[in-house]
Amino acid sequence: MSNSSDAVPDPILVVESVVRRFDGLVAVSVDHLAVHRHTITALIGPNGAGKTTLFNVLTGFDRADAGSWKFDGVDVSGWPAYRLARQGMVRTFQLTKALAGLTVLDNMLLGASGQSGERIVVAPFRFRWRAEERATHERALALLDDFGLSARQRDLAATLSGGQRKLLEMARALMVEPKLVMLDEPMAGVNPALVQSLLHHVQRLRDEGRTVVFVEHDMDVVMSISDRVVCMAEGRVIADGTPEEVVDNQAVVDAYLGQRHARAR
Amino acid sequence: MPKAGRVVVVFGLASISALLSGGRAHAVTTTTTTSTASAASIGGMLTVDNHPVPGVRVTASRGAAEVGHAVSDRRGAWRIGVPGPGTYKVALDVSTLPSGVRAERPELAEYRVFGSFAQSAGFTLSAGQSKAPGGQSRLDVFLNLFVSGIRFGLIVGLCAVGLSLIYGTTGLVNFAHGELVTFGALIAWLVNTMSSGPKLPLVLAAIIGMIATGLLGATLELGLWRPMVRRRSGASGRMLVSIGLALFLRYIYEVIFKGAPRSFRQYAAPSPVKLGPLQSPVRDYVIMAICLATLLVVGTMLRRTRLGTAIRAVSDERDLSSASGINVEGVTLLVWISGGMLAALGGVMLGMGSQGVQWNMGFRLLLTIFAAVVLGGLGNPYGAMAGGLVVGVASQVGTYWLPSDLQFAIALVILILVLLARPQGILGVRERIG
Amino acid sequence: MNWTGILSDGVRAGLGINAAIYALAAVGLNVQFGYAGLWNFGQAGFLLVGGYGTAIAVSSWGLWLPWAVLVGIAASILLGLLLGVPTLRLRGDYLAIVTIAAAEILRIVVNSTKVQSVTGGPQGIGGFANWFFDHNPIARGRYGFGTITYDQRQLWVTLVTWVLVALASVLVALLVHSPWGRVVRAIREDEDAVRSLGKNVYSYKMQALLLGGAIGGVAGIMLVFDQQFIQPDLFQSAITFYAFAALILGGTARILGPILGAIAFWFLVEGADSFLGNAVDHNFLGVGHLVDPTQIGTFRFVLVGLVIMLLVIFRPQGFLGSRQEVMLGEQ
Amino acid sequence: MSVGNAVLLDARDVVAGYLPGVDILNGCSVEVHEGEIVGVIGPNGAGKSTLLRAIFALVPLRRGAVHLRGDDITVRPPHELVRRGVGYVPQLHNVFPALTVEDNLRMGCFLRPHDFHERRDELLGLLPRLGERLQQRAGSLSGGERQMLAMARALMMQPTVLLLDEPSAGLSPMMQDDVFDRIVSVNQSGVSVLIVEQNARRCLEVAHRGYVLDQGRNAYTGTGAELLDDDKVVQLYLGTLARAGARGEAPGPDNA
Repeated sequence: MSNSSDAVPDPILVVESVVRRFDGLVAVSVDHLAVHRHTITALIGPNGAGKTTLFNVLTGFDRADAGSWKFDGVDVSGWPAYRLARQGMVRTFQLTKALAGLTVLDNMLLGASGQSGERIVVAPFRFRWRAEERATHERALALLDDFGLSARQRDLAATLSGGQRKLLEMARALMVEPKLVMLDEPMAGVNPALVQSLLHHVQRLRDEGRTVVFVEHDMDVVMSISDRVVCMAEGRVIADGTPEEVVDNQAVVDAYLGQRHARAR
Repeated sequence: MPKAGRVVVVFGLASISALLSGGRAHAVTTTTTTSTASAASIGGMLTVDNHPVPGVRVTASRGAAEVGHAVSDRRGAWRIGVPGPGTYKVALDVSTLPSGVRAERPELAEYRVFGSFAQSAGFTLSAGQSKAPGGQSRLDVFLNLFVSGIRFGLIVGLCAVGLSLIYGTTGLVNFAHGELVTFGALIAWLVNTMSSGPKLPLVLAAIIGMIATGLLGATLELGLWRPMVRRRSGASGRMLVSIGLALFLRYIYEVIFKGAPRSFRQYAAPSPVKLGPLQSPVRDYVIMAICLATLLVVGTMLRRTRLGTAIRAVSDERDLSSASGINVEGVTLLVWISGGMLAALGGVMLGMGSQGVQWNMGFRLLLTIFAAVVLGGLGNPYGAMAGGLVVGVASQVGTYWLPSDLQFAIALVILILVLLARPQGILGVRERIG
Repeated sequence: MNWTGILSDGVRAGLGINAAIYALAAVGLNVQFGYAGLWNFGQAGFLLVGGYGTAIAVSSWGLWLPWAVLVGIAASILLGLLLGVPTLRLRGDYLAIVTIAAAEILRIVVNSTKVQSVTGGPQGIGGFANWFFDHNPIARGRYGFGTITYDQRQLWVTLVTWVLVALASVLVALLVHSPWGRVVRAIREDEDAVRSLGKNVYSYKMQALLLGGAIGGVAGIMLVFDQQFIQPDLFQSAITFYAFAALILGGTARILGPILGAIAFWFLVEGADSFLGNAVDHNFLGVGHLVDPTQIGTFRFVLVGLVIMLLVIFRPQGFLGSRQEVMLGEQ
Repeated sequence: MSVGNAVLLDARDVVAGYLPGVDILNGCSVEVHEGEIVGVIGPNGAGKSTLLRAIFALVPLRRGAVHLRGDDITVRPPHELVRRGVGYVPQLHNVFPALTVEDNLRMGCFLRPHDFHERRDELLGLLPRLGERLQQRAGSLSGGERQMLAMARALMMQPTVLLLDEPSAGLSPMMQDDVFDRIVSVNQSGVSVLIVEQNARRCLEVAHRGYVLDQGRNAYTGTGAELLDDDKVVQLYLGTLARAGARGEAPGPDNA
């Protein structure tokens, strides 16, 4: 938390007037949103507020009907998902997408970008990519170790528990060496005992110099790790500020938190 | 633009499609087996502007020796069994051609037969001065094609609704649906014409065919699909099983009913009635009326009745339907029964047309049915009806410009084009992502 | 009953040219379906354009046969592009239906009287592979062991095809055990996850489709070489289904799966044919009264259908696959 | 609402799973007494949802038995359980999205169409918000409203016991409160409830009794309050984050 307060506002992601409609229904209509470098931003809001849709649009998994967004100074509006990921903007999914039929290690190795062995013309010639693969392997093992999964590296991802899959997904995303990590409900379906370990990893991402945006419903989690909170409702941003500012915001209480969770002033 | 009505083309079996010879001709065994049997044959279909040319004698000979001959039947079909692979001379007996019809090349001097299966040989004829019956204007030709397209489309629609309902309620892409179509027509034909049988009138025979096919559908559901679903087999596994089942049934039909097409005792060769520019036998209008009425009844039942609601609910959310007290397995069984009955009706209607009843008639129709179902949006029964009409009309009307041996290709090209423009089908709804 | 005859008929077919051609077609399908999860139900179409590409290049353009073979392979790659560009972004069912539709369209079109001058229509084209047989290094005679023998012509085309099967399998093995294979297998599991990791999923699916299609094209070329003849009826959609049957029989996503599967498939089919022929001739168990000898060819398809059904129901993983993996894929 | 002692629903030594040879439930048992709210919590993958699906016969039992008021209902199909008074609300896919709210309620009354109007009006009294949206397509409802509709649909048949699969999953704090309030009021109207929840703390707060499931077996059993106070349960299954509460005290690497 400490290093965020003195950081100069330096947006890594700037969203301008992004609109997404479904059958005439406006799912997302965000006029302006900036995510600052080296911070953890929580995205909260009721169901159907458009959080996941906004995620999908920004990461190239859905198209916008209007608007533009810049990532790290580059206009990336409408880029396909894989290019955005290569650019350093990596996401995870609400329902984990651990690749169940691959081993844990293969899941990790898959994450590394720019592998020459992934090109079909190079792939048959093992000597061309063996050294590179070894380096990737080491990096993957180190990360698995970090996330407490190294004992499971040879197992199929299908055999992991839900929480472990979330950990694997996050570790795999780090193999891409992202600048910005977008986590869609990283704690959903995770055993409470594992939540702390996950939170610790999220904080470490920021401490390593990355930027994190995450969607979350558990206000305890939101309050404990975010530097900034953005609240969406009916496709719009209704509040944007420090966690304290946002939970005190009457609109947020009305639309999302309910009276029980409003902080006593 | 071809000179419609002037150039008369007679196709080989290959005409409506080489699909006719089914999967038989898949590959050739060059190694000689100890088996002495041979199922090699040469065949074809003689038609004039889609009108059959019966009574033409065709001979096949090797060297100087004639190995077999055949006379084209009511539908213009002929088939000669030959001793085995080799080069034959296949020739039309020009003197047996109807007056005015000329063969461009009455002799195929070096026709190669390679392997033990049915093979097609084509003869191209011209009709000299005489036009196709009637002497129609271009507009008339077009209109007649359009009407026959509607008839064909309604039949495809009947078959497609069943396939679509089955897909909706069970998630199965049923490659054996064509065999249900064939089964209905074959049973009806048996009851209608078998010499030792009851020789019931076609209406009754059709009903019996439908009931029998409904029972076949029920048997398949109870004996095959339900146990597979209970063992949690996925959709892809069941799809592959349906491919195996299709082969199994289709070739059993061939064993029992042999290759040649057959026709029902009634309504086989009616004479056309002139109705303005339209020239179709009354039979065709009756077929259209029956199909349309059936589709309307099915559509209304799906909308209005409790059973229809249940079917739609199961297609929508299977587990939730059972949680609402719907007997999901019971509904699935009913869908198989009614899907089978609709397919059988389609089969009988198809069998009344010029191609007759044949062991692989349903298989030949299968891709067209698929095209209809996909066009309408997978699993949407109303879409399947609409898709059937579109495919049927397009493939018939398309022959106005293109040779009619491309008829099936037209339906499939339309399918691909529509998928490009509108992947969710004509009536499908685009799914929300995320 | 001539049991050794039946057995040797089965073995001869299992090692013969058809098994080799189907093995090749199934290796292609294994890349597409087994590893990348693409439902190509139009493998027959890839065989067709491979075969016709080669035959037409020789008969109409007078190309030297080796160049014509390249034309055939290029044609199957082109077909892959045409099918892949519109459908690979859609759900899997659509690829299945479009590929089978395309294969049928192609067969109807080459059969059409409109293009008879090029494709020969129903009569087909013959005699384009003379160069291949002129270069047969094997001296005249019969080769083999016991009752299982091939003449020099059969042996030549069969050997070449099996060598191609081996080459294709080695290539596929190298590929799937590389990072490329990892990406492709991951796509079979979940495209979105792979996309989120910066891989161009569309491009990988296309590569798998084209590679499998090219291998299918080679299978088509060997099929028409063996015949020295090409005709639309050779490319029935049944080819695709039998290649699938061979693949499942052997085990999907296994390097040796398609090869073992094709051998077993043809052993079964021809063995059963021969058994029936024998049974009819000797009136074994009264079969002679039941089966019309002209229909033995038909019975093989009844058998194939039954084998496919029983396999998928009771042993979906084939000889080599893992049951759990198959069940996982179905979830 | 008084909690009786009569056992209403009873699942004993249940073994079940999807993949051949892989059991997800390894002999776990659950009882629901008349008038009770029973919560089942446990880590992800413990088999909570599978337990509900097994009770409702959507997953075949490999061993064990399920009784309803003493009758063996182990092999009865789901639609018959509905007839006998078991209501089930799945976690996902819990409404018919293409149908209107009213038609969804009508589906809930599929077995007794004549009671539809009466039951609908009664339930709209309990869940007034749905009344404003009767003609809206269920697919366009928000998450909370959807959950309400899903419960209402299951209540149309006047079940004696309601099985709820993660009713608060993915809902905002406000909606979660709302849903749990409704569960309590449904219970007070005389319906026993069996809830499977990820949100363990919230669930145990409203439950009379709770079960902790781990790897398909019963790990702990007790009243809701007992479990909430049990240190072992808190540490293993409830997490300490909420207690640590305030920001700045966020756990560091040592206690992770």
